[in-house]
Parts: sequence; C-alpha cells; structure tokens
Amino acid sequence: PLSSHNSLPQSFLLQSQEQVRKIQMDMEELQQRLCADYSLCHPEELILVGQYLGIPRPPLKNCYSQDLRLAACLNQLHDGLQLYQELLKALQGISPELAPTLDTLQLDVADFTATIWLQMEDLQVTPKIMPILGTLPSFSSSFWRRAGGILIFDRLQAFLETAYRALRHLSQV
Amino acid sequence: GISLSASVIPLGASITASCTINPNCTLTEKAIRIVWRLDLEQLPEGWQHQREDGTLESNITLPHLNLTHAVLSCCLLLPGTLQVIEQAELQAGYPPQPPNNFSCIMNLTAQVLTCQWKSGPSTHLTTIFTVKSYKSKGNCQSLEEPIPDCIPRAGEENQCSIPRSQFHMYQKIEIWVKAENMLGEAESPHLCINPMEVVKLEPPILQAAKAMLDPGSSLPQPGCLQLQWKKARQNKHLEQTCDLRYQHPGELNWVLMSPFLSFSPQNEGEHSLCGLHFGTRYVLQMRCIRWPMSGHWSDWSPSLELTT
Amino acid sequence: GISLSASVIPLGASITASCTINPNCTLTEKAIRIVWRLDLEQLPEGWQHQREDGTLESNITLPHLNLTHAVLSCCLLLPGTLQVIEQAELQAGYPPQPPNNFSCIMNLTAQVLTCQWKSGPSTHLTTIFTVKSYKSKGNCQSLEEPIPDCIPRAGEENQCSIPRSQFHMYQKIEIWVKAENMLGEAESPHLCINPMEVVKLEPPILQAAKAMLDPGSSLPQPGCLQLQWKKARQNKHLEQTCDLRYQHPGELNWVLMSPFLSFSPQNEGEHSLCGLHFGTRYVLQMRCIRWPMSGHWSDWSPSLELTT
Repeated sequence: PLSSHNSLPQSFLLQSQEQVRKIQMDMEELQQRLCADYSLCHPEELILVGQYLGIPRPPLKNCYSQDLRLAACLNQLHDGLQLYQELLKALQGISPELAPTLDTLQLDVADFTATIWLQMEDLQVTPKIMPILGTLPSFSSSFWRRAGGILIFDRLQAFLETAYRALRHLSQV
Repeated sequence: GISLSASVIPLGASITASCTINPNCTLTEKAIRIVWRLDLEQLPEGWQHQREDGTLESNITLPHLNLTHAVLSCCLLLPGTLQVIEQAELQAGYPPQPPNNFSCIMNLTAQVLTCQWKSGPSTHLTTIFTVKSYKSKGNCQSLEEPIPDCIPRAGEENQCSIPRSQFHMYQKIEIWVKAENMLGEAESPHLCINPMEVVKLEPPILQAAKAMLDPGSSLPQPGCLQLQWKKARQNKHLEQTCDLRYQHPGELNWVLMSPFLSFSPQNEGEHSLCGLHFGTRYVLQMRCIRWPMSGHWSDWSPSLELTT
Repeated sequence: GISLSASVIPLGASITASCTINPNCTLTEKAIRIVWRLDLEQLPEGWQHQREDGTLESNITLPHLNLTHAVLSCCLLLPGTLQVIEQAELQAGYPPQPPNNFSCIMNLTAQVLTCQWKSGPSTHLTTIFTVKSYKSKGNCQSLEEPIPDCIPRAGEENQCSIPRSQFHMYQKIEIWVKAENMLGEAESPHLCINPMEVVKLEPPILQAAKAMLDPGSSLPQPGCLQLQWKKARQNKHLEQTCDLRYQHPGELNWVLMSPFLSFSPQNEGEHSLCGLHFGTRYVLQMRCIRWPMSGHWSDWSPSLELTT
C-alpha cells in the first residue's frame, strides 16, 4: 500500500542530488581518460558495436512526467541502478589506469541504489519479488570493454538526469 | 614441571605454584630440597614432600605479586650447587578500562572511515583493540549485517580505518571499539553514525590574487584584495559553506568572515575583500564544511600572504 | 577484427594492419568503405575490397610509426556516421642496450648482496631487469647451482638484493643482469665474485675525544687531540685497515692519514693525533676496509668536530 504522503522528503532529494553529482563526476573522469588514452571520445561512433554487444537499456518510463507515479518510479529507478551495477561489474579489467575510478563508481552507484531502497522502505513501497536481470553482455576483448564503457557511461548519465528530474518533481508534489 | 593457579593475574593478587620433579631425574637422589626463585630472588621455602615413587613435590603461594612480569624458577638444591629445573612466566596487570573519546571521520580522498579513541590507563598486559561495527537502519535499533572487525595496524595503536567498500556511505552504522586482554574486556560507548555525516572535507585552495584593479584606472582599489578560491577536487560534488579569516602577520587574533561562501554551487571563483588597511600585508585562510547536510570542518587552507 | 604484422615494433619501422568486417554485421550493406584512424587522425585510404561472402577487408601499411604508443581504429563509414568497429594498440620503441656499470656490494648488516647497474637509453617499452646468478667455483669456468632470479622491487628499478641464504659468502658466484622487452634482450658483462670480497663495511664511530692531558700536568698537550675510535659492531670479526682525514672547517682539502690503523685487532681504542695547530677547530672522519683480504671502503664516518 502506498504510504499516506505521496511526496519525497527534502533531505532525501538533497542527498540524492549529492550522490548523483558524485556518480557523474566519476564518469566524467573515466570518459576523459578513455578519450585521451584510446581516442574513444564519441558514443555515437559506437552505435554499431553497441548493437553487436547487446547492452541492455533499463526502462525509466514510470519516471517521465506524464506517467509519474512515486512507487513505480522509485522501483524502476532501483531496478535500473541494479542493472547498471552489473554492467559496471562486467567492465572489470577495462585498463589498470581506470580500475580505481571504476571501483569508486561502482561503490557510488551501489550507495545510491541503497539510498533509493531505504527510501522505498520508509514509504513502504518495496516490491515483493525482485526482478531477474536479463542476460548481460560479456566484453571479451579490451576494445569491447572500452567501447562498452563509453556507451554505458553515456547512457547512465542520461538515466540519472531523468531520474533526478523525477525525484525533484516528486519532492515538490 | 610447574603448574600455576593462573599465569596472568591482577596486579597485587596472589598466585599458587606447584613443582614436581619425577624420580628418574638422576639428580633427585642427591637432592637436598626444591628451592623456588622469583627472577633472581630466592623465595622462602614452599611446602615440600617426597611421594613414595620418589617424586619430589613443592607448592608455594606468592601472596601479592607486584611485578607486572616475572620468571618463577623451580630449582633443585644439591650439595654445592643449585640446578634450575623448570621456569614459568608470570604476568600481572589490570583488565582494560572502556576506551573513551571514541569518534570517527569519513575521509573521501582515502575513501576510509577512520576512527580514533583514547585507551584508559595502562593495563601492563598486551591489550588488543578492535573496532566493531554493523550496518544498521533508523537509529540503529536493529543491527543488520556485521562489518569485518577493524584491527589497528602496528604503530597506530589508537586508530583504525575501515575501507568504504565494507559499508554504505549514506546508511547508518553502529560502531564501537572493544579493548581486550587476558583479564577482561571493555567497550567504548556505541556510536550510531551515517558515514557521510562525519565527512571531513579536504581544505580549499586560496590562490594568489591580483590586487583589484580600479574600474577604469590602472591603480588597484585601495584597501581591497581580490581572492581566487577553489574547493578541493575530491569534494566538488558536495554542497558546502566556507569561512574566511585574515590577520596581520604576527598578530594573534583573526578576523573571521563566516559564512564567507554559502549557497554557491561553483567550485571556484573570485571574491574582492575590501575595507582593509592600505598597503598592508595580510595572511588569509579558508575552510569549508558540508552544508546544509552535516559534516566536519576541513582544516584551514594553507596560508596566503597578500599586500593590499 | 584487426590483425597486425606486429603489435610492438622498432620506432620508425613500418607496420601493416588488416581489418575484416564480416557481413552479418547488420550495417555492412549500407557501408561506404572502411576508414582507418591512428589515435584521432584519419589515415589515407587503405587497399579495400569486398569478398564474395560480403566480408569487407582493408589492408593498410604505416611506413614509419614514430609514436611510442598509439591506437589504430578500424571504422566503417556509413551515410552520415563513422562507426568504430575495432581497435588495436600499437607500441614502438627499441630493444634494450646491455646494462652497464654493473657492480655488487655485500651488506653484512642487511645480510644481502646488493647489485646495481645503469640501464641504457630509454626503450619506451616495458623493460624487465633480472639479476641472474650461479654458484660457481674457481674462476667461474663451471656454473654449479643456479641461484633464484632477483627481480627489482617496484620503485627500485636499477637495484636488486639477493638474500645471503641463497649463496655461500665465501664461494664464487657468476652474476649478471639481463634486460628484456618485447623487442629483445641484452646482458651486462658477467662478474665472477666472492661475496665477501665485495663486502662494504659499516662506517666506524669517532667519538668525542678529551683534549690529551699532559702527563703530570693539568694542561692538555698543545696541538694534540685524543681520539676514541670504534669499529662498527657488525664488522668486528673482520680484519680491517682504516684511514683518518681531518680538515679545518670550511676548507676544501683534507689531510689524509692512510693507514691510520693497521694490524690492530682491537675493535676500539684511543689515538693521539699531534702536530696540529693550537686552539684550532678540526673536523675529523674515519673509514675502514676489510684488509688484507679484499673488500670495499666503508663510507666516511659522521664528522667529529674538535678543538685542540
């Protein structure tokens, strides 16, 4: 059952903003390094490889304003973040220089996922059963890991921007 | 061999020892008697007797052991010689007091939660400190998952750092330090903290500033300083408020501007500081704190010396 | 995928690459052609053709690769977009030159044989140095037992220490350092040494000396200094000869007394140094060497400043 109040507390929004900013900072650093070291600077140059690798794109349609429902949006946000945690794990071995920042990114995404889950618990809207994540791509060459990294970071940036806009809206309701 | 009532006892307590020397120890026939020694000091005779099978036995009680470390020797007195047959190490001290001043700080650069404490008076015994913690929720009423114990590194007795991968930065943990030795254990008060609420920021950077140019004239505005400040790179994602302080070199008191920066989402910028004496040298420092969410003040930035 | 004639080549050499894109890669029908990129720079068109099975293939030769590290990208030019299909990392550099100035010193305190060398000019490639050695006899005509390879620790590129447990201190070993990278390997000249013949002593200790008392009078003998010297504890078992040098503070040249101590089996003693200016401050230093058997001079002892 949806709890009485339909909106998100300001403290949760403030904290989410901080966590989203940190994740974005981590990814900017990774993107800059991949561009400088491997000349992979534009995700649009990797659409073909992305299709070939079959990198899943977690849905966020419950968080778009016309269909914005608090519990459904938080749930989809949580599932999407869990999928991104798995995708980031698949990038392990991307390169020794990037590994520390990638580890930090994974921990930051895990922390934000935990923050969302905690908020869902507070609102008593946690799902009964957890979704099974689809098949994940396996990046079998260092080029595919780098290319996969560029695509994943690009999509996670967009995912987070949409998510934060929804959270801000849901905290002003 | 020697058997003891206990090898580690509270300082000043009593200890009983018994020594048995079996007959097939060739020396026993010529033995006069068993003699006890504490370190190098011979002790008054213990209760002795010889069993039918020739085993020599002696018991002794030391009423108050006031040495934190001593060696008890069981010797055989023979004509013209004293032979040490067996030794036992004795230790005395105190059970640990609860560690106090227990506090933790989240270090974003090293990505560790570093906890510190003051240990009580010396126990004279090897005392192990262990930081124990649990992931938790709400106000730590329920303990969720245990976090691996944190054992201080050699040389850093009263400090321990937990890597961030072992907890969630935005979730409560219940944490305390336990002191333990052979005579007992004691715990500090338990803290219920959200690591990010105890984050200590890296100090900001105050850069050399150009004396502020008068709009339209080449002379710097009198009594003004143009500051360039930059928040530490590792904290750029945190909303912060910052203080500035300045003083004449050599003077004791600082003039504090608090807040100096607030609500400014920028990570770097310029600021003109006016109302100062003309042609005077000033020392400036800046510090920041996570705000409006809670945290600890950074250290003051390295000093910047400027002349108006 | 991309196949290369070699992924590591001598700097300035040529390299040939071939890229094949199989037909089931959905967009190949709309593909205009294959485009090569070296880092971000598009390369002149390579030789291209399409096989019957639809596989696109392009070969390219880079006549002179003058970058020590570059990324070669095989891309598909499609209407309105360039798609990166595959990348290969190229490295160029030089095979290693034989390391020179290879020498070893036996350190009795740390009980290790420490070897040092100078590597040749930079190869731009990851180059591994390994100190190889064999227990040997006579003048190392025959190699007996191999000693485990010594790999320098991180941060100590041109130095490696072999623990004494891996060789006999008074038996010959043949030892050299090998440099190796993807383009080749090279060895330093081989040394045939007896570790004890390259022992470097710890410096002796010159202690504050009392001005020498005139026999029978309370005034110190003019122009004399009474020195107390002590050989380093770790080298006491070695017969040594020692030098002494002294100078006026601030002056450049030293007065050398060599030998200062010879044939003296003692490990410490006093010595009166006379013939000096009266009421003058002197700086003194002492060093020792294993003698008559061979070894290396110890460093000079810390300076001792005295006034006659």
